[in-house]
Amino acid sequence: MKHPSNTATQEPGSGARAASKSLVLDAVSKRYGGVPALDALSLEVEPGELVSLLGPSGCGKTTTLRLIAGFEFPDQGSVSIGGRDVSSLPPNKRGLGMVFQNYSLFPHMSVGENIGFGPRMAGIRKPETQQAVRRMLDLIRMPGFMDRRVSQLSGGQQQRVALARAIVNNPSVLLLDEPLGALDKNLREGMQFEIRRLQQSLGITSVMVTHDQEEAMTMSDRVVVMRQGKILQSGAPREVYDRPRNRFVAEFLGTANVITCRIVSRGAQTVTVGTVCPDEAHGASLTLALPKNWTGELPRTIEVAVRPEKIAIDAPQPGHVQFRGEIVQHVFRGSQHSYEIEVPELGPRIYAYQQAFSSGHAGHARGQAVTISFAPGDVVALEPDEGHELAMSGIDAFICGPETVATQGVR
Amino acid sequence: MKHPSNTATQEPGSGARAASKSLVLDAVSKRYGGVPALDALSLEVEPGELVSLLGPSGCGKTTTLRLIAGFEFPDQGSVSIGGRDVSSLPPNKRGLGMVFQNYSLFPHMSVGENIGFGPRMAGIRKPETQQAVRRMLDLIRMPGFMDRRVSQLSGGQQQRVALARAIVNNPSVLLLDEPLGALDKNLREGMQFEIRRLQQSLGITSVMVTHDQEEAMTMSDRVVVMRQGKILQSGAPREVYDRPRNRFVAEFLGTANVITCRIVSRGAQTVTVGTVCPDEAHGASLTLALPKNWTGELPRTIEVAVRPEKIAIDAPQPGHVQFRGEIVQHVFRGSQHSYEIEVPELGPRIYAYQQAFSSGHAGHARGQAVTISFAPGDVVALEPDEGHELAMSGIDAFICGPETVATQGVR
Amino acid sequence: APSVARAADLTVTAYGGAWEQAYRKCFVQPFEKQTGKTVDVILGSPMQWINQVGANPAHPPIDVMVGLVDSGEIARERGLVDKISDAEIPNLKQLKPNMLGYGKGYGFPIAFGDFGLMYSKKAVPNPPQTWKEFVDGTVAGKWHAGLPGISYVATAQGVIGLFATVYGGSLDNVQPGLDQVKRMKASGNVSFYSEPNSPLISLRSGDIDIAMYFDGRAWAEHDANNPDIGYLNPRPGAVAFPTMVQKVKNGSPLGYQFMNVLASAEGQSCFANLLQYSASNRDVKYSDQVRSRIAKDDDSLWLSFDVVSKKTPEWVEMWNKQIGR
Amino acid sequence: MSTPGAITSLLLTRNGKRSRSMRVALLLAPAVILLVVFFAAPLLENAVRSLGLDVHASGSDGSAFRNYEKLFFDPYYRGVIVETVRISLYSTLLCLVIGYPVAHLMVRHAGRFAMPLLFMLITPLLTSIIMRTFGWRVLFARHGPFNDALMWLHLIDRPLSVLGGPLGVYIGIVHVMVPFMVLSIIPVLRGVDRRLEESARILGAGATRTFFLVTLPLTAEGIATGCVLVFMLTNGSFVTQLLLGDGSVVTLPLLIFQQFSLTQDLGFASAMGNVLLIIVLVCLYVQLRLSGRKGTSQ
Amino acid sequence: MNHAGLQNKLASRAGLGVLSAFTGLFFVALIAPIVVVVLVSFTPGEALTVPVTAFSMRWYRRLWEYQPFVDSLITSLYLALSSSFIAILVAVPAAIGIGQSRSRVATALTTFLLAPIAIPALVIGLSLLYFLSNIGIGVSYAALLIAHTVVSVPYVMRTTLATYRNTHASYREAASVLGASSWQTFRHVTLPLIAPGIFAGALFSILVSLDNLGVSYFFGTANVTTLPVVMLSYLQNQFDPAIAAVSTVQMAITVVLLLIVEKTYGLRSLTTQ
Ligand SMILES: Nc1ncnc2c1ncn2[C@@H]1O[C@H](COP(=O)(O)OP(=O)(O)OP(=O)(O)O)[C@@H](O)[C@H]1O
Ligand SMILES: Nc1ncnc2c1ncn2[C@@H]1O[C@H](COP(=O)(O)OP(=O)(O)OP(=O)(O)O)[C@@H](O)[C@H]1O
Ligand SMILES: NCCCCNCCCN
Ligand SMILES: [Mg+2]
Ligand SMILES: [Mg+2]
Repeated sequence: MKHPSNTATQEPGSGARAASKSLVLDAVSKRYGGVPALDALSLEVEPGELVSLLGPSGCGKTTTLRLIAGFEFPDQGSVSIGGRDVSSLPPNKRGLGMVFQNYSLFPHMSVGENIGFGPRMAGIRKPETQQAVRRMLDLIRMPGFMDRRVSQLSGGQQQRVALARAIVNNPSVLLLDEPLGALDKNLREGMQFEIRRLQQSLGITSVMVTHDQEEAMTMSDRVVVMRQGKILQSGAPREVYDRPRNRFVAEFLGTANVITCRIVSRGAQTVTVGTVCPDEAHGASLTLALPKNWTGELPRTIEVAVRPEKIAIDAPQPGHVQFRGEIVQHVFRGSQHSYEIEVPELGPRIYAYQQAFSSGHAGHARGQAVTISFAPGDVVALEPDEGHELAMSGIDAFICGPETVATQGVR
Repeated sequence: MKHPSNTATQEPGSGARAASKSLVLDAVSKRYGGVPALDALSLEVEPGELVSLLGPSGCGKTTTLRLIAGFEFPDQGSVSIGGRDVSSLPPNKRGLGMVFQNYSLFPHMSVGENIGFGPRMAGIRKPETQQAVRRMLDLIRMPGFMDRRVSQLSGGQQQRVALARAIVNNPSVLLLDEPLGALDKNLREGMQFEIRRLQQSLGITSVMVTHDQEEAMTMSDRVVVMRQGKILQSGAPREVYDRPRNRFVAEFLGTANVITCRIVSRGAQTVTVGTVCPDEAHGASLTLALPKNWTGELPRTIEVAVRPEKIAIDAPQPGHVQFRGEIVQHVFRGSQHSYEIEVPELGPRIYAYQQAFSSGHAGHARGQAVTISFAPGDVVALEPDEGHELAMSGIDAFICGPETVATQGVR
Repeated sequence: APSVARAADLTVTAYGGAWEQAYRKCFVQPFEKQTGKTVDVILGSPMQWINQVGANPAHPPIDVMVGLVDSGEIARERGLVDKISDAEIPNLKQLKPNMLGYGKGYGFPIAFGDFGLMYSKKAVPNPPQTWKEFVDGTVAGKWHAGLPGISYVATAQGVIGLFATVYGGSLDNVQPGLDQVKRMKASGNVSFYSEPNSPLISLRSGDIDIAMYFDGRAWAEHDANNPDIGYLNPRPGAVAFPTMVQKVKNGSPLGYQFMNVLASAEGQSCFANLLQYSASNRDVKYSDQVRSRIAKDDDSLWLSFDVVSKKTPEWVEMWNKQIGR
Repeated sequence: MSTPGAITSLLLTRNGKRSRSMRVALLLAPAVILLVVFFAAPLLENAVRSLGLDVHASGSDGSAFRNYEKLFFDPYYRGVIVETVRISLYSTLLCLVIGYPVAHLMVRHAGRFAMPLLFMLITPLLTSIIMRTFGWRVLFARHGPFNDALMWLHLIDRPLSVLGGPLGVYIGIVHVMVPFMVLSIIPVLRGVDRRLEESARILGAGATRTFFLVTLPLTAEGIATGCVLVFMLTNGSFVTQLLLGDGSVVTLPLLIFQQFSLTQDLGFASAMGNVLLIIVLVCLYVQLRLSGRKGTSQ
Repeated sequence: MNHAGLQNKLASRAGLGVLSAFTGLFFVALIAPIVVVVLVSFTPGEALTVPVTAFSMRWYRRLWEYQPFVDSLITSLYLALSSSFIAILVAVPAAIGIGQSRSRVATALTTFLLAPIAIPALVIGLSLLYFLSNIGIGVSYAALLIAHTVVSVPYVMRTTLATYRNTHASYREAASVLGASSWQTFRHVTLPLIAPGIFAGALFSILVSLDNLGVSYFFGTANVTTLPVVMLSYLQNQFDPAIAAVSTVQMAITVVLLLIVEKTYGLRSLTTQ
């Protein structure tokens, strides 16, 4: 069973490039009462791909989905599905599927009626609809639930019925707006698996919104990080995680130690930085790849990021930079230990994760002196952020030295 | 500033042991219309301790909190706070603080009036109340917010005001019912830190309910895993995580590879098991500590658990048991790689985590042949479960072989 | 138990508005001046008062009650009112005997209005001179007529009685009368009204051209708003509707003294001239204009209201069944 | 704590052993006692009176059940009962059909105009029925604004007589009742999750089918509330029928009024009052059953 | 961009246009008769005629001069306010009781407490007249008050119950954990939160009371008579714009009341069940 999007009739005037994509947003803009919600946003989704939209509240994720669905119409730009411009079609003419955070199952219909709603609207006759519903129930492994009332389902079951309802009509694109937001963690992880399995086996092009970064990375072929109606960075999860463009992306996708460094010199593709504040005398120096879009004059300082799990404790390797520090906090998080380390050469605090390899090992104690080290290749030079700050009230910011999102539990 | 619970008057009849505890639930039972919600549950909380209640939906977490708060009264058993039996006192006579999942800030009052409500009810005069409110606002780092309307606050700010309101009266016990459930992930992690900081610096005895296992482990001095109105296991997060009593606890607190093993022989404190199905001919054998409560006859098989992060891939160490397998799935989760490995000697699938040490390392590829190994000390023998199953519909169960909760994203 | 704290020495009842003001001016104030007693006036409607008395027969909240003949009959039958005679009310001797007879010894009328035809002089230049002409003209569509509906308190029974009498029936056989009402209704040229102001509005707006209506109020409307209005009593006469007064049983004996004022020539002269109704006292002096307008005793049709009162439930049912829907 | 404080705390306290039902009983007591004494008891007395056993009323001759015999076996009165229910039913449906779109617009599109509209909505409740009737008479007069406008537009060539018949009655009833309908639907409609409608849209339902298959069923609760209210209120009213129907519409309350004002047959009036009560109770019961069934299944 | 998108927008606009036109027409029809009454009250002439060509306060002066109008208007307002106040006293606890109850009996009682609006006012009035007279209350202000309170209870009960059910129990629980006694919880938390519902119900009951002829009909005394009774009696013999003027004054008073409620509590609650 393959998604049918590529077989859709192609209209004259839509570019050949668009035809090979399942979904193309071409510079769409949307304002609400003068306030921009989306700002010339362009996005292309390959057939069968699952793309996740990530970003802080209000950045336009839901608006993007609603434009694709046809609940809103773009002020500028166009939306094409399967090479066909659908900008002016109402939602019921676009052949999509959608799952909402609260599932939005029709409370006055049974499970079977919910799943059968789409075929019924499409004018499919009753016996065939019944058959399709039964096939879907098998697919989501709830074969006996045809006549159950929606209110008699658990959260996870509701979620699966919502999914079945969304895909029963073989939609060309499946939209998911925080589909798992209402589930608790254990169930949520099970459902991530379930959705991904169905999405892949049926090859449905999908766009998903989620608040959970790990969920986005786990499930998606591609993550798109948005802010204020624009796309900041888009790419495979690992690529975006390992090479965040700027501090915002680095901190939004996981935890990052962001260190402000003095710029020592600049090469063609590289920049050499000193790891301590310019007003101090010592510290290591590193040569890093310049951020891609880096143009113009060099500033006095630059921010670099190192992920906590890239930092080794008391296990220096050749070629790695090393610093001495002291453990100030240790939190056990199950599969990992999380340490907060004071490293004078870098500034007050550095976060480091260590896999909880052995239940026999107690972890490093508070107050213990340690050597931390990381590979220069794991340090990423960040583009300066255009004046935006992650809204993290209550967390002190240092002008110079590492700043980390306080995603750590503390003992 | 220390919590005042130990200075409370002690009533005759309550044991001396209870007096040294901040909170004691003594065999409390509660039924709703004949259906038991709590079943002779006993719990003791030390002064200044933060205890988290964990468990599946409907296991009685909220009921426990409501009994402590005095919203419900136990059918049997008693509740003591600071050594004083409060079982029959109404909530307003118990001197507690409470934070609700939806904050429940009074919508018709300003931030200042919300925080000042407790002191006002206690008959504190206006100037002192004002002062206390201001102190609280400083504590939660929202100094200018006195006259703000509650509706003008963000979720995180509401959460902090709710916390301030709950602790302004120096409660002897602070109750938190999913205090962070309504926040999104980034904010949630920031608030975990904030709550823990306040709780520790003020030394407030606290009982928290959360659905998020990692949150419970990160924030708590002790986690209590409940099921069906009973406590299954209670202890420091690491202790419960590393030494889960049974399969339910193992799987509820993180991911576990649960392997059914044949029992080969039994010692005084130990049991020797074979790691393959009894009907197969080969496999390793291990000698493990017997579960504490293990009494009576030996069954034919026993379940053992190994955590995914304890399993090394292609890095055997002396003394570890080794198996050959093949990578069937690889998921990048940010700070960790997660692998699904087919290990014929153990059964179809084993999950293993590997820290994403270096962005240069691509991880093990699908199809790659690997050797997995783990220390015998990291294998835990589990008590047989009393007929309970984790409700994980949609996940196939194998009679023999490893079974894991499908908490893995899948590519 | 004493149910009402009486503020005044005597409590009487009245219709509101101009009626009340005339009543106070012509009867209440002279009485108060004469006796030095105080009088309270309750505004409302007869059935309200009858039930208020009926609910508290031992301690009635009212001493003297006004009403219509049929409501007066009900009060009498329920035993709520006292017998009267010229011993307590000397002025009864001045009342016209036929009118005094209406009270059956339990009250008397102070004035009566005729229920004739009010019409637009423009729309109906040649108004019908007999009831039969009226009926035929209505059926023929010469005009659009307003008739009181059964629910218009006070007059419906009179209308039934009138047409029964005119068309050869009697109070015991009203079917011939009802048949004529049915006939008119079937022509589609009739609107039934349920409260006394709608014919005035309808006449002004042209929705009707002619209506069965009270003489006094027709003239009042003519003088105040609508000079186009004409009024006449068709032959063989318009039904007279007297306003009855009765002394409530167990009410204050002062009531007799008040009723004596009600029966007086001076009081009734004042009242009849203000409201343009015909009075019951034979010595009443009318102004010239009023005299020319009010009914002569012999162009009025006097129905036996004691019979009417007994027949009312039956008639109401007949009307409801035959004309109501 | 003041005395009212003490009393209230007695009533409201969640103290240990005092059961919830005890507290509920105490809270309900004043209202229930008030209505038992001053509503149920007088009506019961009324019911007795309607059986002709009473001493106050006149005309209580004949069999005790004479009044009910007449009401249930005389085809005319049976017809009136049917007419009463029919008027209430049609008025309710009219209010629904007219009120629903209004509620829809107020909830979904009115924005800051919602409050002024709400004010306008309750204006019919602010004036007395007599004056409202006068207003209608002026507006619908043969040469009134309504007919003039239609004539001017050449939609009609002879004035329509709108009032004085069933049409007038329906206009009058809908005028006062529709606010109750709208005010009952608004909160429920406001509570409808828009995403349910969007789900239907994306599953291929057009705007119309979305409305009928999703929005309408989801507002059933508000519709039921509004309908019961309008039905009950209409069922008990007569002044509009009297003043705007000019005798063309006869309902039980109107006959009751006749008994008061013309015949003083209070026994018959009471009997009709009881029949009305029964009709209303049956309707309430049906509604409770319907919503109750939904309640248990949710 | 997309011409068709515009078309589609226009199509949905057209739907909205039809709906708006319908609603506009609805509101015009709704207030038209009332506007007529207000206009007529300012006529300088004797008759209630439309169109009104000149403006005069004549009939408002007449109002002032005809004592029964003023007296009965005051009585009616006083009665409406005091009966809804008493209704609040009994109906609010009842609503809270029902709101807290999980039993069927309470549900049945809800029906009972709503019943008075289903019985013709005349029936209630007459039944109460005989009943009250039997127990010695007779015709009096007390009787009027009782009768109007009986009819007010359902309105207050219904809106209060709805608001109470909409306010989360955790507010009350939060207050009691913070040391508030039951009374303090009620006074500082429950009451402010359900106040809009109480006011909405009270407002309905006041409006209904002001125009409730049937219930008032039997209880008027010389000193205590309500406006509808006086108006009806007045209309039997006289029909002049004073009637329109008194209606307008009554309306103005209620509108002012409404505005006060709106300013103090907001009328959103009117739309809350
Ligand atoms: N119907 C609307 N009217 C006015 N503004 C709106 C509307 N819908 C969205 N917005 C605004 O547009 C911006 C983008 O909103 P959107 O809902 O797309 O954000 P989001 O990324 O989905 O946020 P969240 O994570 O909170 O769901 C926000 O500033 C929001 O306030
Ligand atoms: N007021 C009540 N009436 C009847 N049953 C109740 C009530 N409150 C709780 N229960 C039942 O008692 C059991 C325990 O409920 P409780 O709310 O304590 O669970 P929980 O652990 O807090 O669950 P969750 O994680 O879903 O919040 C459940 O079976 C629940 O259905
Ligand atoms: N006394 C003359 C008759 C008065 C008629 N008035 C009409 C009142 C109708 N209830
Ligand atoms: Mg969103
Ligand atoms: Mg809970």
